[in-house]
Amino acid sequence: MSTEAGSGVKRRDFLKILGATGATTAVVGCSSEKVGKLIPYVESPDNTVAGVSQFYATTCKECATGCGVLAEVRDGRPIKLEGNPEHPVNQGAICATGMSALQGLYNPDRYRQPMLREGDALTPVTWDRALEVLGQKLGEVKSRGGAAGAVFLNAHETGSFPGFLDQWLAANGMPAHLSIDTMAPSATIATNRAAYGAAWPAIDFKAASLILSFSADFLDAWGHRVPQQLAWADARAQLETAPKLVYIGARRSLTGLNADQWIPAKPGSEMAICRAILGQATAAEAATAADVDEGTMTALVAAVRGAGSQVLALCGMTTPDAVECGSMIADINKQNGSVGTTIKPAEAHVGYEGLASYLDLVDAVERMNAGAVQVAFVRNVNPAYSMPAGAGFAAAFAKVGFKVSFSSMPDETSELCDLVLPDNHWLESWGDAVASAGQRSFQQPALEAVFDTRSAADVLIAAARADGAIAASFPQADYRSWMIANFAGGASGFATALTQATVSGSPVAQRATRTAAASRPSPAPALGSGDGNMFVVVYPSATLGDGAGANKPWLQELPDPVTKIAWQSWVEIHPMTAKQMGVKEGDHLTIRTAAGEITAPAYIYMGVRPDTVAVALGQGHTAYGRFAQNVGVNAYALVPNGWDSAGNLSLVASRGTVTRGAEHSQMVTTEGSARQHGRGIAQVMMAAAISAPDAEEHHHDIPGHVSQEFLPGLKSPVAADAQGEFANPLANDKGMYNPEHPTKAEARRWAMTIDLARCTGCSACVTACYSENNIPTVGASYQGRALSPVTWDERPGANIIKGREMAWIRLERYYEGNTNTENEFSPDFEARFVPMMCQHCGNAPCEPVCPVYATYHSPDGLNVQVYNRCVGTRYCSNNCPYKVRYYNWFGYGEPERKQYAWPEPMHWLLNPDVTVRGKGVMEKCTFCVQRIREGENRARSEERELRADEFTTACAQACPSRAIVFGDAADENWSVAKLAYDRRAYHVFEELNTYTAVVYLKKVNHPAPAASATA
Amino acid sequence: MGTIAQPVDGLRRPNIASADVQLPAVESYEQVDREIISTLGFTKKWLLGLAVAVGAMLVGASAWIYQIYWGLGQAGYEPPVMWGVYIITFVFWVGIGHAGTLISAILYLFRAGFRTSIYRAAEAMTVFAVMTAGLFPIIHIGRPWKFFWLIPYPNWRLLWPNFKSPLVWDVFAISTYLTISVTFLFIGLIPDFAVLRDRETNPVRKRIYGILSLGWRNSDREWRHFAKAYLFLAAFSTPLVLSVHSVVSFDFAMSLVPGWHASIFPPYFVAGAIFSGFAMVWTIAIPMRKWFKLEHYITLNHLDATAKVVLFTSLVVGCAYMIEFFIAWYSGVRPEQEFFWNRVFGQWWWAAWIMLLCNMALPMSLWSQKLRRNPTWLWFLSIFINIGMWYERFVIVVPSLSHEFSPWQWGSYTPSWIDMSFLVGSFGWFFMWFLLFVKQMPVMAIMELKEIVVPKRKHLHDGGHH
Amino acid sequence: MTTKKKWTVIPGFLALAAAATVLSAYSGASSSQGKLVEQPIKFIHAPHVAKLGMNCLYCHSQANKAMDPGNASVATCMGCHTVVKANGSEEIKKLDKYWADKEPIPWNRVHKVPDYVQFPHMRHVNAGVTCQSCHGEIQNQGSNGVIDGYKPVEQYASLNMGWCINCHVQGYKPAEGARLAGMPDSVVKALENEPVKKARYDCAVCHY
Amino acid sequence: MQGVLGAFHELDTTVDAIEELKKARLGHVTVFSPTIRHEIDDAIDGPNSVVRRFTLVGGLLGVTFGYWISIWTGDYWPLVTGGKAIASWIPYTIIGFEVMVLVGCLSTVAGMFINARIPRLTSTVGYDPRFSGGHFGIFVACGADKAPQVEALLQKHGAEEVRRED
Repeated sequence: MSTEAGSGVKRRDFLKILGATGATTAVVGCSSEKVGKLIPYVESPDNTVAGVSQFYATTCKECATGCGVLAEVRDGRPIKLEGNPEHPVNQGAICATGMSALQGLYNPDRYRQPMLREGDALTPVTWDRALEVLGQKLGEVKSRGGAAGAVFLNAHETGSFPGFLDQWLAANGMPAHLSIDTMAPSATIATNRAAYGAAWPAIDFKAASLILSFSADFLDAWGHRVPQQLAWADARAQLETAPKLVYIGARRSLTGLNADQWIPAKPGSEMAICRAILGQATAAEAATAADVDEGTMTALVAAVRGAGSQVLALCGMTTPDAVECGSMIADINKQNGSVGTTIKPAEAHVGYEGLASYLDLVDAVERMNAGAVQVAFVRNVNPAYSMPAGAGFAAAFAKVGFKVSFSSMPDETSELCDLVLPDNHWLESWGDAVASAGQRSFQQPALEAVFDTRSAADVLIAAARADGAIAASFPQADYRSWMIANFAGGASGFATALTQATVSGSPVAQRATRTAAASRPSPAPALGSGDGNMFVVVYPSATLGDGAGANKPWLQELPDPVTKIAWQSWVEIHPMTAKQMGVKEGDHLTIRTAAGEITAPAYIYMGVRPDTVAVALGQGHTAYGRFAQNVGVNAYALVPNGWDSAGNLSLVASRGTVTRGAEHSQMVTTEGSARQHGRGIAQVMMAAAISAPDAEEHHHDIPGHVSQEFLPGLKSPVAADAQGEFANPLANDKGMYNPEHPTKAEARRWAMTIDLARCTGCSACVTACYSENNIPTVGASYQGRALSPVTWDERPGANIIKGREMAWIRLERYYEGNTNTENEFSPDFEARFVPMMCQHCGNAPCEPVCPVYATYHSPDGLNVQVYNRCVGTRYCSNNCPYKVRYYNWFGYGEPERKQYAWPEPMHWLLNPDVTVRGKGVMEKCTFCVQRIREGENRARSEERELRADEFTTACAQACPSRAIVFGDAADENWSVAKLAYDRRAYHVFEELNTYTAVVYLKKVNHPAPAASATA
Repeated sequence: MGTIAQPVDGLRRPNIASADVQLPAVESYEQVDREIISTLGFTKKWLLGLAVAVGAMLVGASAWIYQIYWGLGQAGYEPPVMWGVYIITFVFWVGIGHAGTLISAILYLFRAGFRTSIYRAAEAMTVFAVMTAGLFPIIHIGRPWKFFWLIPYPNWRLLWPNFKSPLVWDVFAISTYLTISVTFLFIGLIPDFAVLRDRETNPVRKRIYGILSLGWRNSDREWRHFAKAYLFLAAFSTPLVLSVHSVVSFDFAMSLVPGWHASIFPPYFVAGAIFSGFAMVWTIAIPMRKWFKLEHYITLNHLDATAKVVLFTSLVVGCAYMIEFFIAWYSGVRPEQEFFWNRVFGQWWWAAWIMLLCNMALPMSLWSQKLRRNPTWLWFLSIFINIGMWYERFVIVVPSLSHEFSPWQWGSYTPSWIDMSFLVGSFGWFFMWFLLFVKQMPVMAIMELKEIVVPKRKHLHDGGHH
Repeated sequence: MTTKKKWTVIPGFLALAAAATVLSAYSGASSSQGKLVEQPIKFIHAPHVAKLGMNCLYCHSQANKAMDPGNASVATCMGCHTVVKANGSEEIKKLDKYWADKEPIPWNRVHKVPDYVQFPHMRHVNAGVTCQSCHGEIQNQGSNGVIDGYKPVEQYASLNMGWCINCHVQGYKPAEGARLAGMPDSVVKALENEPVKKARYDCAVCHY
Repeated sequence: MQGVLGAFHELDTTVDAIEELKKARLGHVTVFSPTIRHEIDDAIDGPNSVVRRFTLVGGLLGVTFGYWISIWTGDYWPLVTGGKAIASWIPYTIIGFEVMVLVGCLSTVAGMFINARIPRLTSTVGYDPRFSGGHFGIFVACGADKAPQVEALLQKHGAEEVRRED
């Protein structure tokens, strides 16, 4: 071991960066003249080539879906998570939350070793000491007969661990654990069980022609997002025969914005609508109850009847009557005969099996409060944050004799515990998951533990083996051995299974059956009662969930797909209401319900009812690390401690008063203007026009010369034209721009198509890009600028307020229609999502203005940005009509700067193939040039040409809608070459003659399925 | 010439043609020497002024160190407004820097008599303004330590700048302009250095002036080549002056940003530059003529003549504003129309109206001869014009960038304290040089003043034939 | 006359200044070409390569398949040096110690391109560029032994961008590479008629 | 340099003296004046300045260099930007123009320096500090033989002072 090589690198780190490369992700401009170290292995591990990625198949544990992921591991550390293309659940797609798991893994605020409470504070201890304390306390509890009262709150998961945990608890004489998933749509699950006999029947969007979503946000956070989105996008890609979606709910969510029609029913009125559809009431009654247009309601009833078995009605409500309403929604499906067609109970997803209800948790809290709980365990569950204040968790928890946390982050709950035994991250652990019955996918560690943490399962085994009484039940030394011992194929079969996306089989241990809490009436007042003039809709955030994502800067920085707000809480309020109250965007609003109150800035949104305000969960942490703390407010404060008839927490449960506060905050938004101003950025065509080829000739209404020819657009930009007219007549040698040049680079034209008919605006591509391209997050409170020589802007998202976000790809969300929102409420507006990144123009306006050739056009059609040549004049950005160039205002990539975006050990997720940019240089989408080069290198090493669709960009790879296709447009074998000539294809700002390489396919609009005949 | 004896002062006078502005109160060569040289020499007030200027300059200098350490994020940039106060101030100072060479070169070619008294100060102002302006592109770039990459020089990377980039044109135009302005100033100073050398008693200063005078001895041979060289320098500088601000305007006009992409920019910028340059000449010359007791060198006739130039350029600039609006409307291009609406009646109305008021409305007062001959009014007007012209560049740079093609990326802009420190620093830097200049070198061209002073003659009737 | 001669100094000064600028620009002032780096073990290539004829890829085993050439693990060294002890050489004893301690050898890096340069070794090796084209006559390094006249590995090339580009634009001459690699004259002769191998000089080939 | 120096205070007498000296051909006449006076120029009737040739050559060299550097560097490492031609002569005109002005001006100055024989590092013969002030001077380079004649002529025209320089 070298004496100096360290420079602060601990031995653990050091071993991980063995291999010959050393850290290859330093910063532009720091050409180090110091002598670096070159440290080879002592013994080379098998199959490892330094500097070349290996991919480990594992299973994502960020939610209950159980997507297969591939961890890209470079020199011993995962640098990116990608969807496993062979996994049946997600087929290679992945969501933003899944990709951000890496930031949970490398989070600088994770517990770095066990912690033990001494006085008021948790202090670090060794594992030996921690296990000793655990054994001692467990012994005490058991000896006092307190085992039966123990409570174990475990984050809900599938696979073998829950069964293993119950075995362990049983061996200790403790009751089965509570499997908590606050994000699970529990009411839906309850009605599904009752109506279809399965917790989560498969949903077949393709088979449907009319979808009714009663607040079922299947594109936001409801259910199993990635497979749902894949299926939805495939169904919508049928264009003319695509299913139409009617969204019924008080707030238009991302799913609502993707709907063909929004029926803004009053919260709690859904049953009235169901009754009308089921023929139990008239449309007029429903319209009155729901406060919507009667004609619409009549049309809706007729449309549902007309669609027959192709109806798909989904319930996603969280109101106190959600279960009753859900069963009526199920009746719609049954009455139409669509069970088995669009809803397939036979192909159920089993991710939600075994969930504990909110009432179970309430019971546990009551027992704690009664002093009946001597020992409690929590693992990755955070009820101190994610339970309504009325439940009194914190006070009750304090009465528990000994509280053990297995959580890896210092969240609100583990901060209350006496002993913290930090669990490994799932990327550091063994495990498995079962998404659909009989399909088991494995989870294997992709790296050694980053910190001094241990897998909870291993700790439980160690604790059991230390206890003479039960040691015999745990013959295996660790959880992996236990899994192998219980695996049918034995050790060799297990090794093979690890390389596969899924194997057939079921969990090796089953959950213990647990008596659910007895049903009892909710103490909360009924919806619609109570004082207060506004309905308060609380919903889980599409990016942060109900708070678990808040410690990951990628998710904090990812703008909410609907409001485009990041690093902030907001209150959605209708423009009419805002006008009446004299509220401008950013003015603070205080919402007061019976349960509590919050104050957050107003976001004026025409997608909520005028009598409703909506707040997202997810922010307002008081612990949970530097990225989560002191950002926004916790909307659980508004939720009363109440439940529906199946014992599930009702988020949409109260009315409240909304008052305007004196303060004002600037919104941390990436939105400039939400209107296109007729500029043809997001274009649409009507579904009917697709089969009527001549109908849609006037696709542009932009002034200026418009060319519809794509051929020159894609093929012309470089050599031939550029060297033509005014070229130096002596320059016969066009160098690398000559198609005859030995490198043949000129023969290619990298291009991309984006199908807006598929895109839902979910923004997974954005996070994929952050992950692949080392894009710094800039919104953390420490990353602001100086407001004076002595004060700093410490607002979270301060840089984003200044428009300085760095997302190379962004989701522009434009509204169409409804221009008089301040004076009237109309649900008829349309949202169009456009992923916007560098268009790699053939005639790029950014290029000729650069004084130093830091940006230019490469022979294979890329608009190249050379970071180390850039001097930072920013002229290119000024001249970019698409505004897709991003500038390093601070040293986000420089570890010695305050604004460093990857505090240790977060920098381990940096992609070594991509230069980290220093301050003062411009950066932008590169079409993942590192992947192009890697593909070329691979092909060259294998002495072959590139194969069509051999690789793709990070955004296209992640996209759960399959909207993005990348490839060589000059080679007809690539998919993109066909798509670029689709009749829906267009270029953004074609009239500027930029000859972009990104081709958009127009969104396809359908007429409102339940259009009012009178309207 | 030489016989027109206009009274020195008086408010209402018959209009004097610019070419005929004379110095009736200056009677002999010795008087010129005496009075101009007497402006040199330190005074307490001057030291105080210098201290203020140096202090302001240090504010800017420390802001620069701070900004280089932290990054440009400390400035108020707010994408998509990627250019801000630095570029505005750059264009502002380049504009100021146009009056000097215009006066010394173009008016020389046009034989405008009123130029003689003011051209030295204006030329020095030009040099210092361009020196100030030249700093700003460096301040404004993200990696100022790589600035030399814009200069073509053989290097081991085998890399050259992109000569298609307007910024490289800028480098050439500004560096050429600075070089030529310094040369022009220095060439004009050579005979004056000889005067100072010959009048100076302090041996050290005498030695320094001796070196600076390059051994000039006023011989006929020297004068012959001097006159020719001066003529050609003037001939070259004339298109140079016009080209420099045209090139600066290309920074904007060559892009496709609505509000920038306009073919009227070169003449519009040149007129604006002359306009602002003359205003700055007033800002400097009006106090100077008073404090240095040079009212009989810079007479009201001089001010009147310059005021006419200001009035004319104000009309040109105003016309350009109107044409911009007209073309935006006439083009039918929606981004252009929406942008101009936003500029004048939307988000940026206040900046646009400051500009229109200061540059279009207030200078109309100069139709009145009374006001043209009122130094106090001219001085205040000059301040308004300076402000107005700074805002003109603000209106060009910021609103255009904030309201471009992609509505999703529309934004705003607020300068930060760092930006303002640089603005203050730039004035400090400029006045520091100017104050140092006025006490070391003659603020008026002694040799050229002597050209218009009627020389001593033995036989008076014999004068004036040439 | 002295007067006349003295002012001729000025153009002289100007010429000097110009020459200095050009020279400093071309000198590659920032290059560490010729740098000699001491190593924890005085490894010498000559006995391994020139004498025993070991292939470069024996130790730098990734050079033909990865960006990074790789370097021998201690185990690879010990593959031979368990047996080969070379009369109790001090250097081999050091190696033994590393192996016994299971510690990697912290070699000091000699050839390093900046972090914003992506240099794929395999592309060059597979294109037939000899190692010596960039690393000099590495096969003879340390031919004087480790005691007297020991010379550690030297940074042979400037590694300046111009140096890279020269080859990419002008092309690699196979005969020249072969000559540097110490191949027999007949081979060099035979290669002389081979066309030069040109590569892309697109910035984004190396900088991304 | 030997000669006779006369200092005058009036322009017309100086001009008369120059005219007569020229006719007399007593030696090379150098006139010093505080400023440019056409009367003196006319009297001397010297040759046209050759500075203009420096200007022309410098300007031509400059414009050539300006075009050449931009075309050559573009062609040396051809990188296409914005689909524009590698050798885009229209924008390169700006470079050509600026370099023309730069080199043209500098060579004009050089021409002036060379022809006017400045900078002079040695003290000047036949110069008097008054000549930068209010006096005109006439220096006639001549041997001791002709000096009295010159002195007489200068005094005749009203020179304030006449002295011999060795």
